[in-house]
Amino acid sequence: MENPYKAYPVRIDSIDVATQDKSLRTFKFVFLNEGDEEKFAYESGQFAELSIPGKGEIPIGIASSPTEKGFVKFTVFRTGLVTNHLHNMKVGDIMGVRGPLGNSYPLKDLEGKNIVIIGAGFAFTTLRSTIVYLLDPKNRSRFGNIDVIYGARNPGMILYKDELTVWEKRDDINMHITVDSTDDPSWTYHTGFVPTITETQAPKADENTYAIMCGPPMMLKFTKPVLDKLGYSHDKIIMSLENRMKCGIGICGRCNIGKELICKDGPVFTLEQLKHMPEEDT
Amino acid sequence: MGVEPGRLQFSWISSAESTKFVDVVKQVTESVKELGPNEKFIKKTVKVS
Amino acid sequence: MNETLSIRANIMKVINIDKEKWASGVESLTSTYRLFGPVKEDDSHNFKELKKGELPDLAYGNSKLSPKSAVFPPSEAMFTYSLDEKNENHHILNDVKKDYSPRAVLGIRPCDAKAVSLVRMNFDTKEYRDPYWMDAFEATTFVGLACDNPCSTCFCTSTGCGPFSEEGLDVLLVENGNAYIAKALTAKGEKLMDAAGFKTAGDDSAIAAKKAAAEAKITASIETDKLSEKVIMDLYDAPIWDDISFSCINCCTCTYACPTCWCFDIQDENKGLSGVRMRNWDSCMTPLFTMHGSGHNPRSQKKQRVRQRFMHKLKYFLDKYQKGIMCVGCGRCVQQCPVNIDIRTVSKKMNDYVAAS
Amino acid sequence: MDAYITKIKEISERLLKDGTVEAVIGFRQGTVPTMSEPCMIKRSDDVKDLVWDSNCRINLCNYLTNRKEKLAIVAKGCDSRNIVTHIIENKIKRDQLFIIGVPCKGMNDKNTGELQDNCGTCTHRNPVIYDELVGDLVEEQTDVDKYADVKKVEALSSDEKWNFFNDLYSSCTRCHACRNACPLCYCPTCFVDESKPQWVGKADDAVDIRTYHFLRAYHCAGRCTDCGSCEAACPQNIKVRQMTKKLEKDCSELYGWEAGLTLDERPPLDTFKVDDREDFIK
Repeated sequence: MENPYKAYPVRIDSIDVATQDKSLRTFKFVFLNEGDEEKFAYESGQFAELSIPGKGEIPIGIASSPTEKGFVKFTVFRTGLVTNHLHNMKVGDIMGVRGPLGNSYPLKDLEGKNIVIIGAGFAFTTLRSTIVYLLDPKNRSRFGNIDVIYGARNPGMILYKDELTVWEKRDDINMHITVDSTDDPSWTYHTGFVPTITETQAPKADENTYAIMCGPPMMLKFTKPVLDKLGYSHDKIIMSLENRMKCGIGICGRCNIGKELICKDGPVFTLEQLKHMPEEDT
Repeated sequence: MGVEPGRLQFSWISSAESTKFVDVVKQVTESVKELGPNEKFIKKTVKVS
Repeated sequence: MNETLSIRANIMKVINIDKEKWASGVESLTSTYRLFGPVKEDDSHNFKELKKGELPDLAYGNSKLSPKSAVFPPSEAMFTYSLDEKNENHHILNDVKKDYSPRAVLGIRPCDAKAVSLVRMNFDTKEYRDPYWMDAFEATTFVGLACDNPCSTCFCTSTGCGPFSEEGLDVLLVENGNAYIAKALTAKGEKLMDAAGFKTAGDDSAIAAKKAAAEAKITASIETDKLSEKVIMDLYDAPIWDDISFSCINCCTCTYACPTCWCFDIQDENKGLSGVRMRNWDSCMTPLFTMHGSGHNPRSQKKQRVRQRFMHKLKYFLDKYQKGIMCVGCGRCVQQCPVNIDIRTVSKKMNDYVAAS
Repeated sequence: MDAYITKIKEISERLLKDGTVEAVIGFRQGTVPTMSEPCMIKRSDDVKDLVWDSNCRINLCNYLTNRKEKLAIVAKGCDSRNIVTHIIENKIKRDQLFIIGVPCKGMNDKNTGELQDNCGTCTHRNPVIYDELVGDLVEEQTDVDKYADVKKVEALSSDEKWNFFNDLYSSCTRCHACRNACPLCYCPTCFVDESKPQWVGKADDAVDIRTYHFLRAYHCAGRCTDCGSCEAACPQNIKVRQMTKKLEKDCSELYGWEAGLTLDERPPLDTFKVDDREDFIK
């Protein structure tokens, strides 16, 4: 059995500044060793530890989709020691990727269902992975209606703009893009917070409709009652959590909340499950 | 604590006293060189099992 | 349980070890085993790797720190790496060569051995096997020493363990006058007895009475009987935590001394252009444990951290594995806590708590 | 001691009943023979839980840091000196506090049951600041050599000193009980916990352990009252006062200073006086 703490060596293939304020960059990695990409078989919603020897590791959601081959992609917010270092790295630099880790969005179980994807800020990464997966020609027909509500602080902070534009034009996905506020007169999409937009744009709940949510705590907090109001039952609201993690494999103990280990038993939980877990912040 | 006395020195130098600064630095450098390399408080590669 | 018993019944062998032959037996072990055992330092004992010719000091109550370090050192190297871009393999993790040759922990107390088997559930899961802990564990033969004189803070009999408990042991030694009665409980244990040259068949009929006598000496207990029926969120929200946590100074004494605490941190440390990725014991008592990179800390308050520790030991673990609480009743935290926070008191408060309906 | 506790209970009950304070910080019965547990009593009905015995060795001033409510606190001589320091350093306000002063003849060592080492040489057994005393003042010790052990260490050569402290800290597990039991160690983030950048290595490396101990001691220089909480808290029975006492001695010899005796003067290391000694400056 392989050492689960050992990262696959990768090379940085491209770095794209993802937002106007340069706080987010998208890194595309290619695996150095043949066969590692196959071993790193992942599903949307999973994460990986980006491992920079000499600096440490950080858990980051996988932004690329399993349908995209030849690379793996992460969008990283500059915040701590490791991410700051990563933001200063160059194309061609060598580092490691360890994973895939955690569970994924239960897309297999959602076949035949309508899905509304609600995301905000830089938590959109694994949702991007999900959308790309769902829209793949081989997959699209297996799912019902797809709605996407995505909010950012302002137009400059929107991730994956080019892709959003393309998706916007398609007729097999309903995009509802919003910003908190903008003084850009040419902004043609929604203005307002995600919960507000969800209230007016999200489809009404029915037996066949599921919501997938990922975003900052405030957005989650205020969107939950909106979904309640729309009639979504809690087993149909799927959420992704984050916590401080180190090992990513449920052993080091720090991400323990209730009887779950966020890194292994999660990060994806239904709201129904979360009701039985302490919200440590309180 | 076990660090040799000569390795620590306090001096009072005004920003205008450039020559004194140079002299003090020279003198401290000399005296530290005389003591040789510091074996204490120098962390070699971290010792872990 | 039944399954374990039957395996034991097949292997179990009783051997008589004359105390006069103990030293030479231990000596013979050194050719095949790295030996760990209790060593007296100042006024307390701790488990250390024994030097050539050194005998474990078996005249002891229990060690100050638990013997978990024999398989889970406070600091342990995981990988090395080079940061020198001239080096072909720079920024790539290299395995660290480790000595997983057979080792034996001599004189471990039954509570600490049971703790090892509890902790194993964390390091050996169906999805992942922790190579460092498991390789060390598999290399180790645990030779236990039954407790004839438990401490006043011992409460092992109420944690599903006991002074003569065999769980997690390969050999159980019972002191009997000038001899040890040795029960070889596993194939590993038999092998070690062979290697030591301990072959004289023995008689374990004296054990039952000694066991009963030792158990009778344990008067302390922990109340846990109603914990499994409690609802996590009720206990979590119970108004008991302010009082429980008030005195806590958030040091790591309880977690470091505890044989069932396993949390660790992963750190890279560099010297020049090379470095080591290692793991170090960590503790849920420190704010850093849960501090996010953003500076946000979901458990920034002392009360939250104290609650986490006791909830994890007494409720989350119980619910997750259905194998009892994550405590073997060794009493170290009770003895060593600088402010006398007592897990037995806490457990009682949790056990007695009834949520207002 | 019986008279003391009767009085402590009486005062506490009165203060809680008449609303002078919201809570009383004192000790309650421990669960092992050599321990008493610091506690906070909020209801007058619970005053009965308070105890006073020779195991009340932990410095209760530690529990005052940054508290906002009106509090009563049971204080021995050393506790009261730390309360003075706390007031000077703006960690608590004098008018928030009702100090129940306890003249003290020393606490017992938790391991040996004999008088604690620092109590044996204590020259401030009576509270230096209080609102009410629980008994008559006790006679102060005058004929004690406080620094006999420090002088022994001072007489060693550099190498011997180095080895002395190596041995002293050899069993340290870095649990930080000494720091956390110390009323002076209230930094929001201790230098050993700094992660951006990291100041001290995290392994059980002797150099890192020593760095922690000596830097902590320096941070307490001129503030330490030799209350012995650090040593009483150490689960490994390390004589951590060997380092702090040396600095206490230096402050006494260089500045004639004893910490926590007056509210009117700041510790020598955070003030400047024209007659400060400067013969160590070349």
